Amino acid sequence: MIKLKNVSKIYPNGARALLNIDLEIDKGEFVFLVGPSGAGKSTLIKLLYREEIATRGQVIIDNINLMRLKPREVPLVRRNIGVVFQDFKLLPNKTVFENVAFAQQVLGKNKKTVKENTLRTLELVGLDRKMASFPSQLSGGEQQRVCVARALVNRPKILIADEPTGNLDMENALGIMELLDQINKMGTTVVMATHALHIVDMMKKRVVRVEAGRIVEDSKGEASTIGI
Amino acid sequence: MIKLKNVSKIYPNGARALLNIDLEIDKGEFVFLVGPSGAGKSTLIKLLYREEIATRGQVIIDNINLMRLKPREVPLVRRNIGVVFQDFKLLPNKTVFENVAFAQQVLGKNKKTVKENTLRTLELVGLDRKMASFPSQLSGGEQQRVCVARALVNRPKILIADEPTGNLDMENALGIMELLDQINKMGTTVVMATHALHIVDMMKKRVVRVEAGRIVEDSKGEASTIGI
Amino acid sequence: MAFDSARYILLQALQSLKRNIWLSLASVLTVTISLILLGSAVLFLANTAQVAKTFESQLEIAVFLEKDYSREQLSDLQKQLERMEGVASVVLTTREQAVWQFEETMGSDSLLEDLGGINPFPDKFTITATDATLVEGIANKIMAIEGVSKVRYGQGILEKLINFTHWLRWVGITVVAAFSFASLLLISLSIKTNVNSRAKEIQIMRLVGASNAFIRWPFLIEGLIIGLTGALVAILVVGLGYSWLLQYIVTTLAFIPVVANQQFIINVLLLMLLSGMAMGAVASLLSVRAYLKF
Amino acid sequence: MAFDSARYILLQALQSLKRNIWLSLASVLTVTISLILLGSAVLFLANTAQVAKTFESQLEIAVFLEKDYSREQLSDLQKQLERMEGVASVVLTTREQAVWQFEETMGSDSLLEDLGGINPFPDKFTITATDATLVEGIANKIMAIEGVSKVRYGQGILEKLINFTHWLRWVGITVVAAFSFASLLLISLSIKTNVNSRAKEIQIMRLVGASNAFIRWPFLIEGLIIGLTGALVAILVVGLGYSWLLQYIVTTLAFIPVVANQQFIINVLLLMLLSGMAMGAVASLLSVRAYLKF
Ligand SMILES: Nc1ncnc2c1ncn2[C@@H]1O[C@H](COP(=O)(O)OP(=O)(O)OP(=O)(O)O)[C@@H](O)[C@H]1O
Ligand SMILES: Nc1ncnc2c1ncn2[C@@H]1O[C@H](COP(=O)(O)OP(=O)(O)OP(=O)(O)O)[C@@H](O)[C@H]1O
Ligand SMILES: [Mg+2]
Ligand SMILES: [Mg+2]
Repeated sequence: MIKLKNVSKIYPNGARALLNIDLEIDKGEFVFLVGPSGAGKSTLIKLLYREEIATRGQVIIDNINLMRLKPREVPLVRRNIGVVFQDFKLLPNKTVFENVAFAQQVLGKNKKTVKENTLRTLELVGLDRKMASFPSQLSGGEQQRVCVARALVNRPKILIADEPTGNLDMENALGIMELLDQINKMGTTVVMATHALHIVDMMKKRVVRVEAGRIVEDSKGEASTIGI
Repeated sequence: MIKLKNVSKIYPNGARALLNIDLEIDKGEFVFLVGPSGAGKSTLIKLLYREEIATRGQVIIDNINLMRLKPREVPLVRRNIGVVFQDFKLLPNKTVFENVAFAQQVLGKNKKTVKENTLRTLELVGLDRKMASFPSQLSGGEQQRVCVARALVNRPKILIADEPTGNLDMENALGIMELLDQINKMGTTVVMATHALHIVDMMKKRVVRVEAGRIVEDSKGEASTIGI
Repeated sequence: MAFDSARYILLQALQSLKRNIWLSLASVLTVTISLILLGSAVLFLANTAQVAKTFESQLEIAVFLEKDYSREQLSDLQKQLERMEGVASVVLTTREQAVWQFEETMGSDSLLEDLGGINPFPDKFTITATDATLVEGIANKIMAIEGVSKVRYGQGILEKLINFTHWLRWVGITVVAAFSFASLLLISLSIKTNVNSRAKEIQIMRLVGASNAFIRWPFLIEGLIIGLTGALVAILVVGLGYSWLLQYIVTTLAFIPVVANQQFIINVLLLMLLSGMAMGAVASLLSVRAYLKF
Repeated sequence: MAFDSARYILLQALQSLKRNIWLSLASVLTVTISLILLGSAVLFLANTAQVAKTFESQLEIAVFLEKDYSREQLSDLQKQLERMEGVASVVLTTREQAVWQFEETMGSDSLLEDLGGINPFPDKFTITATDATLVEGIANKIMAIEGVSKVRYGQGILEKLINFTHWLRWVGITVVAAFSFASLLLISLSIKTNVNSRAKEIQIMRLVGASNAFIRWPFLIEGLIIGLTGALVAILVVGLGYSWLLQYIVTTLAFIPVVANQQFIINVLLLMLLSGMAMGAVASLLSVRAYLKF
């Protein structure tokens, strides 16, 4: 499903975010990305939905080589990927409902389906009562949950979540993790970057540890627990 | 130092964020604000530096009643308060160095002092090497640490931190907590909203729990440990 | 594109206009000002050309004849002059008419009597040319005709007048060109600002998988609406203003030649409408383009 | 404010101009266009007034005398006319001069001989008034003087001309007012957009404890710089353009009266400079104000 071959990412200002990364994630897997601040987790994730382009190496998603993608085809690839952004990226001029509905309207879904899906997903993350609020009128954790709802609403083949519980209390965080687990069980591949090691410990999934741009540990095969 | 008397905050759209809050924090105290997402922690914090104004009740900081403050005097009060914002609020057009230096230039400090202070504080949060980067060129955790540096740099009388470790790995988070503890020991009053209960447990400080806009628990006097 | 998408896109455009209401109004105002300038410039140019043409067509050649021609001789001569290339009209002022005119001018009513019945005036033809540049050639040819005693035309002033009309035309064209350029620049700057203020929005739309067309359409529609609204206001101002001006000049200053051709005015207003919409659309597309590079 | 703060504020303004370079250039362009319009309008108005004045001052009263006046009588009469209220100048054309002029016009050189030595022309005074509105009154008074046979002035055309010059003035003032308004609007819109695009910046500055003055100064300086730059470009364009125009008109179209007064032109350019800076500063302050409410 996801294949990175000898990938390096050096930002224009010279920051060496990723160095010779090799990573393979199968369809239906659930993978945690962990590592210290600035290790390169978000950069790796941005390569998967082509917000950034690798400086060297190949990134292959669903048998499509992102390095060879025509600009016109980029939206088509992104439609199969749901993303929870670390900085939320909600549209400030749209309400909670509109923000979640938007991701479906982009695909040309009809009005009724859009409405139903949006309401159901907002209920799942516990935000049906904040539907008409604008992002600036939400608490940090509420914004984060809107972002989760937007990523889930299209039932994407791949779900990518960058620190989706950073602003959530334990209860809400566990609720989100349960959602991700359910989605994963229904066949969606999940990649999640996080600092919440107690959650990683609890979930007992594959863990990839990144440090200074390199993969230093990969628990593939073993059901591992990684301490501090 | 900080006194809230029967404070309520109802946002213009009708959201009841805080209801009849009474809270007193002494000079030199270290207080954790905990509670579920949307409980009202950030709202309480925003009242302290007057980003929001209470709908009812009195907010008194350092013997100044914020409800009776003239607009002209607001900046003077804010200069005694360092704030780590939940959404960072870094100036996107300024580099890391400039963002931290800015908070001092505002006070009219001279160039040399500004430079020294900035460099020292950036070192403390481990970002001296990212000095020339713009916020958009930083990882989530790095942005958060810039925000911490900006709040600390003026050695404020009161330090307010809204979820200052949400995007940080355990190691960096502990580093920041150590910094806050040091500053607190040197006399600064610290108020910190957080979801990281393991940190709260570890620090053994006063804990105020907010739920649905009300204070439901306050460990003042006891050295408490609050579970999930 | 499905009906729901089309509906969505129109709603988007309207919503965005409403939520950025001040910026939208600013854009409309810019379009309005620009198009008022454009429309006024075109009308000014047209009137300049009209005045120039009138100036030129009024350049006359005065031909004085030797004394004592009979009626028949005069009418033969007139026919000969009318047949000449470049001659637009030939008007005869006989010696008798000249006396009346002189009496009229001098305020006397007994000139011939005063002079003892002797008429001092010669017969005279007044000739206009089809084109001001031909005047000199025609004058020279007439000079050679037998029986002509003197030919006069504004030798010195003629060149100045031709110069001046050319200069007026040139100024008119420059003004139109400058204003068109300024209009385009201002509209595209205004819409570009509008788009810039939503750079983040566009980026997020791209990240959730919106196609370029899907992103572009609402902005295109928005640009069209801004352009259209601005154009309509400008058309109202220029249309009413010009018709008021025509009214004023025709009743009060009839000696100034104005362009009052209905069809022409309608064409100018249509030009403004199309310019507004086209500029709005083009400016939108150019502005979004920068954000659609992958 | 300390030196470091002043230095910081200037640096801020320059940096902000540089980092928002396109928006800054757009603002400068807007200021330039607006001030070119303003400057041109003022110069146009001044020239309109000049032309109007020339028109009016050229309104003449022709006074034809009864025959047979002696030199002395003529010069007495001239003195009497010159003493009249509202009379600016009195020029005498004697009967003899009239014959020469006529011969010149008609292309004849033997008029008197042809007429048997009888001069048909009366003596004539040509009078100009200090003000066009006085012409009719003067004419009526002269009519009553003994020895005057006929008084002529552009009865019909006079009112039209007065009308026209007033109208020209009125148009000029309207144009200046409209352009001044448009200038102010465009500049403040442009700077407002500039400030809007930094709403977040201002909010953050406030949150870290910056005083209103501290926030305002860089924007004020920025507005001043934008206004100044725009004004300088506009001054260059208008200054060079007008001096070129003067050159052209004076050499080629000398019959058009132009305003070539150096001091006046410098004043207009200074007006543009001050307008640009003032508008920039005022627009900045008004734009930031909205964000400084606590
Ligand atoms: N756009 C950019 N331009 C330049 N450097 C960048 C950019 N984005 C990230 N970096 C740098 O690349 C490195 C890796 O960043 P990345 O965001 O991938 O870290 P991360 O593992 O997600 O960290 P965190 O846990 O703090 O979010 C960091 O040192 C960061 O400063
Ligand atoms: N500007 C606003 N306008 C309207 N409602 C608001 C606004 N800000 C916050 N709220 C609402 O007030 C309530 C409390 O918000 P607050 O940000 O204080 O929560 P919090 O405790 O900080 O939550 P989190 O842990 O998720 O950051 C929430 O229900 C939120 O939706
Ligand atoms: Mg990250
Ligand atoms: Mg909060």
